Amino acid sequence: MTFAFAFLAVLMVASAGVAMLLRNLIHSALLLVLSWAGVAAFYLWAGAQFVAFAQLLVYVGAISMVVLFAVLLTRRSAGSVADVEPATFARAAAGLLAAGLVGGVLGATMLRSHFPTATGEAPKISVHDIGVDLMGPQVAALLVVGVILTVSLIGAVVIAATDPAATDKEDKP
Amino acid sequence: MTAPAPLTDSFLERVPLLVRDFITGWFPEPIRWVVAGLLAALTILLVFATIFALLTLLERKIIARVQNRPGPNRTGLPWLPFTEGRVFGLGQPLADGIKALTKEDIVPRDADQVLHFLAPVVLVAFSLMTFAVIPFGRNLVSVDLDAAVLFFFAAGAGTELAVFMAGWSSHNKYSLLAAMRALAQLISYELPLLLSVVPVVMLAGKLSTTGIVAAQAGWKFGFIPRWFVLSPWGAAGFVIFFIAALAESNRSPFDLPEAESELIAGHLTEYSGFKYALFFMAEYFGMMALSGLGVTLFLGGWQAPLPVLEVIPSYLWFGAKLMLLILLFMWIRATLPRLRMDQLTRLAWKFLVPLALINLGNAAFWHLSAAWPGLPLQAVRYAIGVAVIVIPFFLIGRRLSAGVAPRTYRYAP
Amino acid sequence: MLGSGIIQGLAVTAKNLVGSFHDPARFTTTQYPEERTKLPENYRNFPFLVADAANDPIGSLRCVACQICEKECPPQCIYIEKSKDKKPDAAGKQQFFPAVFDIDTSVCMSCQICVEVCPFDAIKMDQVFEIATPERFNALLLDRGQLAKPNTYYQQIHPTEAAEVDARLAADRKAGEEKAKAAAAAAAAKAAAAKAAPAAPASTAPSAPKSPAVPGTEAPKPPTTA
Amino acid sequence: MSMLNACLLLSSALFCLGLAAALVRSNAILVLLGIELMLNAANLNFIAFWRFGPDAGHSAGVMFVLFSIAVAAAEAAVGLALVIAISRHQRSIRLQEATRLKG
Amino acid sequence: MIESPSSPLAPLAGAHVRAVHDAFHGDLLEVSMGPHHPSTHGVFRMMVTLDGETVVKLKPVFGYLHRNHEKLGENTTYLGSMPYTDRLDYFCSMTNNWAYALAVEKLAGQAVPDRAEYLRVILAELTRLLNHTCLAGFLLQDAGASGTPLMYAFREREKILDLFESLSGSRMMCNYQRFGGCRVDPTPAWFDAARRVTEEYPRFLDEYEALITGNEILMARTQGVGRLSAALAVSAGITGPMLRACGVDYDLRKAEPYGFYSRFEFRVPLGDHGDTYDRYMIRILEMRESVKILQQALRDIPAGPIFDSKAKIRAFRPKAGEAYGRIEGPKGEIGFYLISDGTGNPYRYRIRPPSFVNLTVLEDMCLGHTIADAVIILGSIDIVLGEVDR
Repeated sequence: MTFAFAFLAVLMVASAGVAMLLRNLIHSALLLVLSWAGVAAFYLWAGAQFVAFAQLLVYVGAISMVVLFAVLLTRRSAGSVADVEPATFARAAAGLLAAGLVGGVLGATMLRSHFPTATGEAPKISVHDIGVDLMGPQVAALLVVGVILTVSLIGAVVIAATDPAATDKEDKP
Repeated sequence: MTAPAPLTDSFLERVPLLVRDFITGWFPEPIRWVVAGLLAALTILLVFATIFALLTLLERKIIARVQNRPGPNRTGLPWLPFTEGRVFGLGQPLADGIKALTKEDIVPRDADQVLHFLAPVVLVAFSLMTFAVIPFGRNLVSVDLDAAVLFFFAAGAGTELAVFMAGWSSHNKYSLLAAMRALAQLISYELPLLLSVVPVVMLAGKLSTTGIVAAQAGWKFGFIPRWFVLSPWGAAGFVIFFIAALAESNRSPFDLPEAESELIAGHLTEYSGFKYALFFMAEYFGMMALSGLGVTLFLGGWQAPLPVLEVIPSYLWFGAKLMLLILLFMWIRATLPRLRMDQLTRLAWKFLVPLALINLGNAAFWHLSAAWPGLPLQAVRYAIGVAVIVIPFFLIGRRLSAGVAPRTYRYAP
Repeated sequence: MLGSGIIQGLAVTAKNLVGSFHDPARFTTTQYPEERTKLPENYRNFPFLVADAANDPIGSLRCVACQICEKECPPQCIYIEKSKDKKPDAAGKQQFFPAVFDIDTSVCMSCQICVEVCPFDAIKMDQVFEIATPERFNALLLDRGQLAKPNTYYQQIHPTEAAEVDARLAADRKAGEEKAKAAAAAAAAKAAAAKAAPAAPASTAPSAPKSPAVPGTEAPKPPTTA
Repeated sequence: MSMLNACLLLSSALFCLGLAAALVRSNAILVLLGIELMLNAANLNFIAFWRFGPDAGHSAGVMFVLFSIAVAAAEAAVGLALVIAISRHQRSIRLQEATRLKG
Repeated sequence: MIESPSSPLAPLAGAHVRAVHDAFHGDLLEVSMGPHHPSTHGVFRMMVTLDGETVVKLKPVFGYLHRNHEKLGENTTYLGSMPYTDRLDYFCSMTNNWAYALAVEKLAGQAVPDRAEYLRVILAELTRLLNHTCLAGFLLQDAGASGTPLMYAFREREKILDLFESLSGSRMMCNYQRFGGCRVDPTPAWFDAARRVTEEYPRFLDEYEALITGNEILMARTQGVGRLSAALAVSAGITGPMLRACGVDYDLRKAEPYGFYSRFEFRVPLGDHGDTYDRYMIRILEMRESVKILQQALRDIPAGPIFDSKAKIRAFRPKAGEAYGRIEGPKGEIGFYLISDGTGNPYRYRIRPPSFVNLTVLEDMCLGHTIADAVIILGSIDIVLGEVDR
């Protein structure tokens, strides 16, 4: 149990960390996909099956695709498909400092605080329960999310397609 | 997969489970479930790898016959008696396998070595994972997940990534174009595929594959099976599902990523030897998995079409239906030319998605009108169900094929 | 209706799938090496040299090394060396013969022009097509010995054409013989006359089997007639 | 250290990585990916609390993650559409160069 | 960023090029399609510059199969060039032979017997069937139809090739026509076989059309793709079905009847759009007309000699002068231009190859279409590299 968690944790952090360091954009994206898959595995480990599959479907199946597509569409030349120039030193230092500070604060908090934890069985939640919940108490949220999704999708298409000079680009999702 | 076989089933039905219980019986209780799981995985791997090998031959034979050729018929199995060493070219898969294994594995110098290696591995792994949730028979499902359909698509998502990895890592312009095509195609067809499955989930009220098969059990009037494909929305959903499945598994007429006449072999251009064979295998696995899902969702899974035919064990029924779908795949491949990229995406977004959405409403109507009393009303219900999907088909179809029509020609005076 | 054309196409392929199992008009494959289609009589491949005697092909070649084919051959794949001496041909007349006659079949394009220009019916087209060889250099360079094949073989592969050629040659020979006979008779008569009137020069016997084709005057022989 | 704390630590580590990426990298796509990673880290917390928290098993955690994933998908779509639009206009996706809102 | 197209016909296609040029924003991908590419019909190379999948520039490169044919012709006897003409467009050796024979006969003032003229028409129309059938198959293969239409086309082509083989001795390198007639007189059995093939051909065409002509995918792939305007076609010297698909009524068999074509009833189909679908359909319709010509010719063929007895085979030396013989080959106008200086070899030997001339508008047709379209546009031009490169 703990071992599985440790393994997943190392996988997630390592792949995300390496992804952020790499210069090759495609490698970064693929490593991040691995990290997201690790998150899905964590959900599975925690017993949230439905969420895990949803995470896989959305992140590995959809978002990664869109990201890779964007990488290919915005590449500058065939030769340097995916290389990004490194950040300047000042920028890197500032960014890392900020992130380090946030991390320090968060980590210290986590280590110091003692949350009351539940003991006993892992909670079970079936697809049926989720369905009932979505259609019952959470129906308003579901509707809002639906509207947001629709609007953002239409917006994305409009943003990506309304290029003054673009003629007949491929239909983009 | 660890539940004991119910004794009510016939002996043939229980054979696989009995074998499993026999083997797991050798192991101590605590690790039996592990052994059972491994056994299931191994069985799937062996069975489907064998089917894959035979399918490659079958496909070549069928396409050859469609083209009025005999197809591969030289390579036999030399140790088979009375065949003069050549029986229907049955040794061809074996010979192909040996060839693929012994061929030099060429990796282009500028290729992304790691991704180039990982792509086929990831592809086969993910396409094999999808088999886990398909119920091959009455009691034959490796993992009876609550959210099995979701799992299927989640695992299938990985294969798209692998195709992209292959195309991109090869460092070849054709492969890069193929990678772009693969991405656009897979994104476009994921949606109609999912949307065509949603009505099934809606009417069965379950995401679990076994539950969906169970929802199709029984016979109307004692002989018409209650398979979803026999209802108007089910038939439409099945057709949409099938078209999207053709695209998802990169089969003709949607084989744009590997379009031989344009991109040579697309993302496979720089693959050789065993890695190429893995891609090939994954393509067939993908095809079989999607066909299996289609059988499960629309064609009643492992259920027999008639009550009297239930003597035949369920896994054979599943196999027969699977073969039927795969033959359909092959038949279509032997007939149709390829679409162009923009037409491919247009077909998905402007035709399949709207139809799938309409079909969703159709399924809802079907569900709500289930209680209409009397045969005449049921007939009306059926007619409405058909009309709701056929009329939009005509309207959208006419818009889709606007400007494209057979022509008449004039002759010089 | 959208899709009707596709369904029609599927019907056609299904018909062909079924048809290939029972309809020989659809399923036309022959399983070459085991099964072979009969070659048409006119089929041509590479040239061979016709020899009159089956037991001594090289010795009885019709070829008189006139080298017309060598000159006319478009890809120039024929190489001939004329003999120094003469020897009698089938009709008994003294002729040159090819000391070397090579055809490079890796260059030859089977155009049949050598056959058409030959005034002696000495070179004809063969029907052996399985001449592939792993040897890269000299195996496809056929020499006199490999090229020489008896007339009986020619009769076998191109029966109509060979019959015609034989008839023509026989007629020519007969005409030649008659001419010779007549010439001999004339000579005898002349000799007799010469005896009567001596000191007349004895004419040599006229060439017996004069070739039928005088260059440029005769139509190409149609190998088959309707 | 309880399991919950471990999960929270993990999530904060991921969050910081995402934050660092978003701040340090100049490539728009990578920044977007960093933000996605931060979202994921937050989601991880919800599941951690759902699993190990004091009120374990309450469906709110799972629900929230589901909604969050849906919104993340929308966010990615819009974000990447913006990236593509920017790249079309400026022929670059370096954020330093994307200084104008007007096309 | 892209130079104006090097084609001299640029002004005509200029607007299109500019539109594409303006639309062009992303980076270009230059792909070298060929010389070893499955769908360039031989060793042909297209340097394609792509924006996404759209062709913004296409530079055809050929000459990989150059065999010095015309120079060889000047150093070979008149007859010696005949087998080389087989190898120009190896689908149409019979018509190539005829065009060359026609040129030499004009040069030498050689008459041809009636039976031979009929035979030439029969063989030319059989060649047209063969060529168009294969083209339809190849075009569909380029469109991605996993070989089925191609195999059907080859099945039928085989029947015609069998006819050629039993007549001339070779399936493709027929070398059949001679100056002053033909080489071999067909037997009655051959005529029976030819009649049978002719009779069965419409049935095959029906089946083929059922298979593919009404196919929505094919129509979507080809209609409106690779449009060629009549003006551009005429100014570029396009001939054959490709020209007639643009709606220009120009068929040498009607415009300048050679041989005995004026004796036959047939029609010339014309297209209105000049796109790939028209080019495909025009060929299908031409095949139906060819069948009609064949039926008439096989019915009317007279008995008699097939070779003018006054013609020379050896020592053929036409008087000094020049001649241009041209016929309507399956791919377009194939012509031979000869100058004789009275010796056994021509002084100048020049070919007007339809494949080569028709290929010149490739870029103009492909611009603005996708790479997949470029492949089928190339397929619809119907080139044979043996003739393009010579």
